Formats: sequence, C-alpha cells, structure tokens
Amino acid sequence: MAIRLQEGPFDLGQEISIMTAARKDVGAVASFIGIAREDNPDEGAEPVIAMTLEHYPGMTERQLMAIETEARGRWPLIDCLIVHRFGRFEPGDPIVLVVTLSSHRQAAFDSCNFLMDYLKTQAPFWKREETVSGERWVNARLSDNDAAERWEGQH
Amino acid sequence: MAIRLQEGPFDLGQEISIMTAARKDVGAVASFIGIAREDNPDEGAEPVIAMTLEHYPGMTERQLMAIETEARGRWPLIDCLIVHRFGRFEPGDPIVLVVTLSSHRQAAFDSCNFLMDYLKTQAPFWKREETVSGERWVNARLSDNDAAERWEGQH
Amino acid sequence: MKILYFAWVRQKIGLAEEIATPPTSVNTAGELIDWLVCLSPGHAEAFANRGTIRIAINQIFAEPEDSIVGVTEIAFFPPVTGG
Amino acid sequence: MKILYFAWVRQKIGLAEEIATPPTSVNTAGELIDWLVCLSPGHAEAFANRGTIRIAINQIFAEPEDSIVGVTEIAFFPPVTGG
Repeated sequence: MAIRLQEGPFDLGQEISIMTAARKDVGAVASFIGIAREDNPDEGAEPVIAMTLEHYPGMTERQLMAIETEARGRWPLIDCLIVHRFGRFEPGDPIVLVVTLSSHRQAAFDSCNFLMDYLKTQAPFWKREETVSGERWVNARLSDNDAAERWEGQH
Repeated sequence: MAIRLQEGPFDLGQEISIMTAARKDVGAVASFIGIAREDNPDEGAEPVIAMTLEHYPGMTERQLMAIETEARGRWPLIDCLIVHRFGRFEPGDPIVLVVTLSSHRQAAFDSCNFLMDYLKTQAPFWKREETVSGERWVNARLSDNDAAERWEGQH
Repeated sequence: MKILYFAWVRQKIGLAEEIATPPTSVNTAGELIDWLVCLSPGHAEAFANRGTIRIAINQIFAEPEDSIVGVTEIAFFPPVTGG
Repeated sequence: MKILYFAWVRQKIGLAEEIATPPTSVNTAGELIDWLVCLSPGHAEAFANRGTIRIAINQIFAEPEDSIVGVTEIAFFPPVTGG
C-alpha cells in the first residue's frame, strides 16, 4: 500500500512489476492513468496549451491515505498504489496513476474506479489551464461529485 | 483498435506508450491484467502448479473482434487493445491484458470492465489446471455469467 | 463437414477434429450429436451430458436446434473458462 | 494560527500563507472569514462568494460552523479539481 506525490513521471509497467513480484495470489491488476488533454470541455473550442496542478502539501498525503484506507476497508485488496504528480503539464503528459491488486477482477476494477472518483473530489488539487487567451483556474465539475456520491450508499 | 492472440508475454507500459504516442485527446487509460493464481477457488486447498489455456483458433479472433466492436458501440473509445495468451502458465504469469483509451475516465473504466466480463463468457478458451493430484479441466463459473449479464440491460 | 472438439470433449473422443459425412436426415446440430454418439464409446461419453456441451457453427455460438445444412465447420466444447 | 490559501483564493489575497491572531470572539471558521474580509481588499474579494470557498481545519475538510478554538492550521481554497 503506497501513496506518492511527485513532480516527475511514473512508469506503470515498472510499478506493476514491483507490486506483483514473486506473488502467486494476485489474479487481477486494474490500473488507471489520467492524462492532460488538449481539448477543453468547459470552455468550448480554445485548446489547452498547458496546465499547472497546485496542491496542499500535508493535507494531500493525508487525504490520499484516507482514501486508500477507505478502499481497503471496502474491497479485499492485496495491494494498491496512488501516484499523483504536481507542477506544469502539457497535453499528453500523464498526471495520476492508480493501481489495485486483488485475487478477483471485480474487486480490482471497482476499487480502482472508486479511488479515482474519490481523488477527484477529496484530494486538494487545483488545476490552472493556459490557453492562447491566458490562464484560468478550472472549475470543479458537478459530474465529479456525482461520480463520488454513487459509492456512498454502497458501503 | 487491436486484438492479439499470442503465446509470449506482453508489456503493458510499452503497449500504452504506443497507443498514446503523440495524442493530445486521451484523458483516461484504463487497463486490466489477469494473472494465473496458485490458489484454487473451486477445489479447496490444493494449490495450482500450472495451467494450460487451450483455445479455438479462428473463432477466438472472431469473438474478440465482436466483443471489441460491441464495446466501441457502447462507449466513445479512442482506442482499445485486447491481448490474450494461450499455452502453459505458472502462478504469477500474466495471461490477459485489456487496455481502453477515452477522453473521460468512466468510459475507459466501464469499457475495460465490460471487455473482461465478455471475454470470460464469450471467448472460446478452456483452462486445465495441474495440481499434485493430477490435471483437471476448470469448470465455468456461474459468477462469470452473472458478471457478463449485468451489461445486457444497459445497451 | 469438419467437426472440431475442444477441452475435455476432445480428450474423451480422442480427436481434435474429424471430417464426417452424416446422412441427409441429419439437419440440426442436435441431430448431429444423436448421430455422433453412435460412432464410438468416446463420442458417447463426450456427449453423455448434453446440457454441458456448447456448440459453434461456422465459428459462431449456436443451439442444438440450429440448422447445419451447408455448414462447413461445427465445433463442440464445454462452457468456456478463459481470461 | 497559520492560515493557508490556495489557487485563486491565494491569488486574490496575494499571499500563500499568513500568521494571524484573531480576537477571542472569533470561534468558528465562518467567524474567521468575517474577520479576514476586513484585513484587505484582496481578502474581501477572495471571500466575496462564500459558497465557493472550501475550508480545511488542521488538514481536514470542515464547515463554516466548525470550531477553530486551539487550531494551529486552517486553509481556505476553491472546490478541488485534481486528477
């Protein structure tokens, strides 16, 4: 079980190799990578040149650990990993990685999906986008709240 | 969009690098690896020494392509990949890989989950396990049918 | 007509595939099974519990009542257990 | 008490953090905002629409009515937009 905050890139293949090394009980590895995109869902046509992710050091680690603990309480996980980058990114740059290991596939899928949904609403990150018109802070999306809330009744 | 049947191993990191190279529209990469396990859910305590996956050449490719087409019709996918190995595996060996790319995370998660559920019931593979007592064909699981059927009403 | 067998169906029959020419009265996959079980004790054993047998006609999942007239490839196998 | 600001709250106030000693009549996070808006036009602008402000007390999400008595760290920021 691990969480990491870092500026530099991550290597999914290497992370999975480390997590599964010498194990014979892992039947399922679910993973997710979130990548910076050029198209701007909120603002119409103007493409994103770059984005900067600011976070709250200390609280971020605390929240990621709390989210991970919640996932381990809900599903029988063998291991899980959250890596979240901060700093400046261009479209195509990977920003966040979640990996979950379980004996069974549905636990791996659901916990990975849950971790991403909770990350979006519970981890103190803020996104600032650069376009040709200038910079702006990205507004929170109601759809992210909806995505996180669908797990509430399922504990 | 690609399906591959092969005896040799796959490299998830490399596959994702190829699929995302030079793209700026991919926001989400969901992936799943199914791994051979030592513990035997059907038979109690006797550990699995190795397993052999037999398949139906020709029909397997046809079914994997049909499953992939179904997923692309249901979700806005930028790309997807199914790699399924056949032959003899020991616990810890990766057997199946599914990767889905979309602009948005829920489409990537759901399509990846769907592809795995359909694979389990629609692709003509048969698993034979070796234990200290000998070899036996693995029975199909009702839970796999249930997992596939939950997508039926959602088209 | 090419007939393919997989997994324990293949093992019980002792063949991975065979070319068969059933009589013209055999029109469906189920009737083909009725005819196959008479070919050898292995065939009879493989099809002893028909509920567990899955059928593919020309590489597409099929049912016992489906027609095999003009079909070039039919396969019999247990429920699939992939992934 | 250390007060932290993030994202556009930080930009409007012009500070990432400040040490403040509010009067003893300030007992809740909401009352702290009432007091902060009088410190500068930047503070006033940052807190102009309070519904959009999120609060963390000692690094845990909190509400305006929550007590800040004895608290060492409080943060104000917009709704999060991570991942």
